Amino acid sequence: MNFADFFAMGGYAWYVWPSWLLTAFILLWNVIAPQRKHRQLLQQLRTQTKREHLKRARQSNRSQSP
Amino acid sequence: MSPTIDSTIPDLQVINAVVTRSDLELFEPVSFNCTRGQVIHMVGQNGVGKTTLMRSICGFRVLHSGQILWDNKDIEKNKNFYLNSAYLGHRDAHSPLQTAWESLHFYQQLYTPGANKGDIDPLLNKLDLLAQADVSVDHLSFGQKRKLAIARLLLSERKLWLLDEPFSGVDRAGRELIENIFVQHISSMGMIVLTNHGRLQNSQLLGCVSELELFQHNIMLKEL
Amino acid sequence: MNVLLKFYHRLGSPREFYKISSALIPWLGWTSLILILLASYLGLVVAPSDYQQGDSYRIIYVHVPSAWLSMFIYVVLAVSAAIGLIWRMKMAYVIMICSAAPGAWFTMVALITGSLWGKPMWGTWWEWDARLTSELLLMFLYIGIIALYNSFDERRVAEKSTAILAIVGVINVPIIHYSVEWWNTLHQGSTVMRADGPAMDVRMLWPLLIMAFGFNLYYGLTLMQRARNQVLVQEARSSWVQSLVTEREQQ
Amino acid sequence: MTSTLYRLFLRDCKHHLRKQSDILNPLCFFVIICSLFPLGLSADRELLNTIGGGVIWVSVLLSMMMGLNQIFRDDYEAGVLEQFLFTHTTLTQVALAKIAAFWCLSALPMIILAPVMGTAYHLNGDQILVLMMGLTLGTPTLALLGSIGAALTLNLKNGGVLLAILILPLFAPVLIFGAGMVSAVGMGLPVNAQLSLLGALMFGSLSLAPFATSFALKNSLDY
Repeated sequence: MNFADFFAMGGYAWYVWPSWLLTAFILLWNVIAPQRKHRQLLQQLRTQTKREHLKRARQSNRSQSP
Repeated sequence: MSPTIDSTIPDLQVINAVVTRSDLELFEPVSFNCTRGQVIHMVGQNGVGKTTLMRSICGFRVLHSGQILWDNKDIEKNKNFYLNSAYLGHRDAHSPLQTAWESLHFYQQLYTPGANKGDIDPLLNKLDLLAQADVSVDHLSFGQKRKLAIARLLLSERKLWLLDEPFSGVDRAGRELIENIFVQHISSMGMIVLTNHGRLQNSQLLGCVSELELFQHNIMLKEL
Repeated sequence: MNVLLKFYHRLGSPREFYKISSALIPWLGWTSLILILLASYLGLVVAPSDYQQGDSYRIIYVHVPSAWLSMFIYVVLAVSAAIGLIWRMKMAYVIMICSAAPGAWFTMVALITGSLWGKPMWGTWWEWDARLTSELLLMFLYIGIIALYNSFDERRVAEKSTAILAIVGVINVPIIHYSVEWWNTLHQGSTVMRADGPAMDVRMLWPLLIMAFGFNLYYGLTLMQRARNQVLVQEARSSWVQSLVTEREQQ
Repeated sequence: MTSTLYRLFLRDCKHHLRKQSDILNPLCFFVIICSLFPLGLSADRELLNTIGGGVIWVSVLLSMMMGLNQIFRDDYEAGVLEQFLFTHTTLTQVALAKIAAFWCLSALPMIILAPVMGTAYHLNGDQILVLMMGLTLGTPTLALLGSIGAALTLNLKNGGVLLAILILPLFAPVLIFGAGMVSAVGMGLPVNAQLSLLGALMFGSLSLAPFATSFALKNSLDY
């Protein structure tokens, strides 16, 4: 089972491999993109809640102090 | 604040209603009761959601939370509610391709199929629009279109009137005319829920007005 | 039976859904990976080459599963649209809209691999074969759904309108498929992809079934991931998201 | 009950007649498209005869698409649509009346014009007859399915383009059977299969589409 024949795919290499590679790429892309978006969303939400805590802290001590 | 609620007379109950616009709550939960012979005057700054709440009361929009009851039944798919109320929104519901008279005639046949055509002209006269009877709605001024919409309300003979800024664009004489119509409606045990920028002038009307303030919903405020 | 019902209700609340999907994702990920790799190995190496088409038929292991899956996803999309409309379940709409994107991707894969396979077999890149044409029309349906959903600014209205379109679409998919099938046989006689029927050699058939099953699991994976993100976006203001974010920070 | 449907139908017809452009524009669009194809291809009789049915059907499809965009828009923008909720007439009746008025004033003229276009494409007598029969059975389905799309894209800014993307895939079966009939008659084959299928599609969409349209209309009032 040498690799040359395997890659040649009986002369149809230019059709079989592009379709397999395209599918592999799309499958990978559709897993990695949501995963990255998930991490990005958590990060975004974290900064939002932190900003809100800060604003609330400033608001509460501003209303107590005068 | 509201007179004794007689359970037999159907009235409108709004119980801590909250409305959202693109997932943001617009105002603090609102509750009020509207019974016979009463006017609810909704006030609040621009953009607080008066129109949105009005459209939710009409059932066009689903409430984020809270309930709206008519005759102690939820208004959703409640045909009884829709047949007892009339709505006047920012769009005054007259197709520009028809003349004033034709438009009223169309609504008259829609509300009460058998009614005779005769009593459209006196109605137009009452709102001094008789001169514009055969003018296409397109050529009417904004105030005249508003008065034509009020004429449609009178045609519908409904108990509950839900009005969104009924006076916008109407001159002072027209305004007095419309407020008199409101007084007649209230005296014949009707109900009005209206939003309006500015004060109502008619003294008789002011007697039975209860004001409803909408407060901007603010997360910070909520925590304090 | 009530275990299933309870699970169904738990799926209903966004918070529970987030937990369940987070737990499911690694499992779905690994199993689908193993299945796809196994099927690829079987399909590319073990399966004998077709006496008529030589090795070009191996594209079937990618083309047919994605075509089947694109149809299956549209049905799932329409069913969750119906659930959303009838029982007003928020999560059903989330599942609906999060399946639209993978559906469109797999239809595109099916179209491209179909034309890549058509070149050696029929000699042209695009052949108005019944299956390819109905796949193309399915692609337009997906584009319609995604375009309609994104053209509204109020999410609540967008969900209901897209649900209506999905249900109207799912009723029309079989009609489109059979009318195209009928039209194709009228014009050209049936160009049956011979290697497609179940009469295939069993060693050719097994990789196809494993790959199809792997693709289905893969769809579950990408759906869970996208739905999880959508839930986070929709529930950003709710308290459980804020506590989740702060508690995850301490880890 | 039907009297309200009839009255709504008359009112919509009057509206369309008042606003001539709503009817004449799609009609001129239909004629222009039909006469463009020979310029693009060639005036060879044989070629025109084979593509005649398909070209006329596609032009009917496209000009109906233009008209469909407007059927609810006038009443929606004037605010008349939301008032129907406060009366006995249901939105399904309103939708049916508008679709019937639209069909009478945009599809019917095209069916009447079809023989003229047919002769321009050298279709013989049977083909023109079959073309008209197909159009009479097929255009109601187009109007019904198109009205769902029109109701869905009512309150959108880019509604027109979106309507085409949503609805054209659903028109494919009607186009296939309709155009198929004309070429089948050309080859002397029987056409009763296509006719019955077009009839089935018509009655199917007649029974299902108005409910989807009324639901979409109610949904578009939710602003």
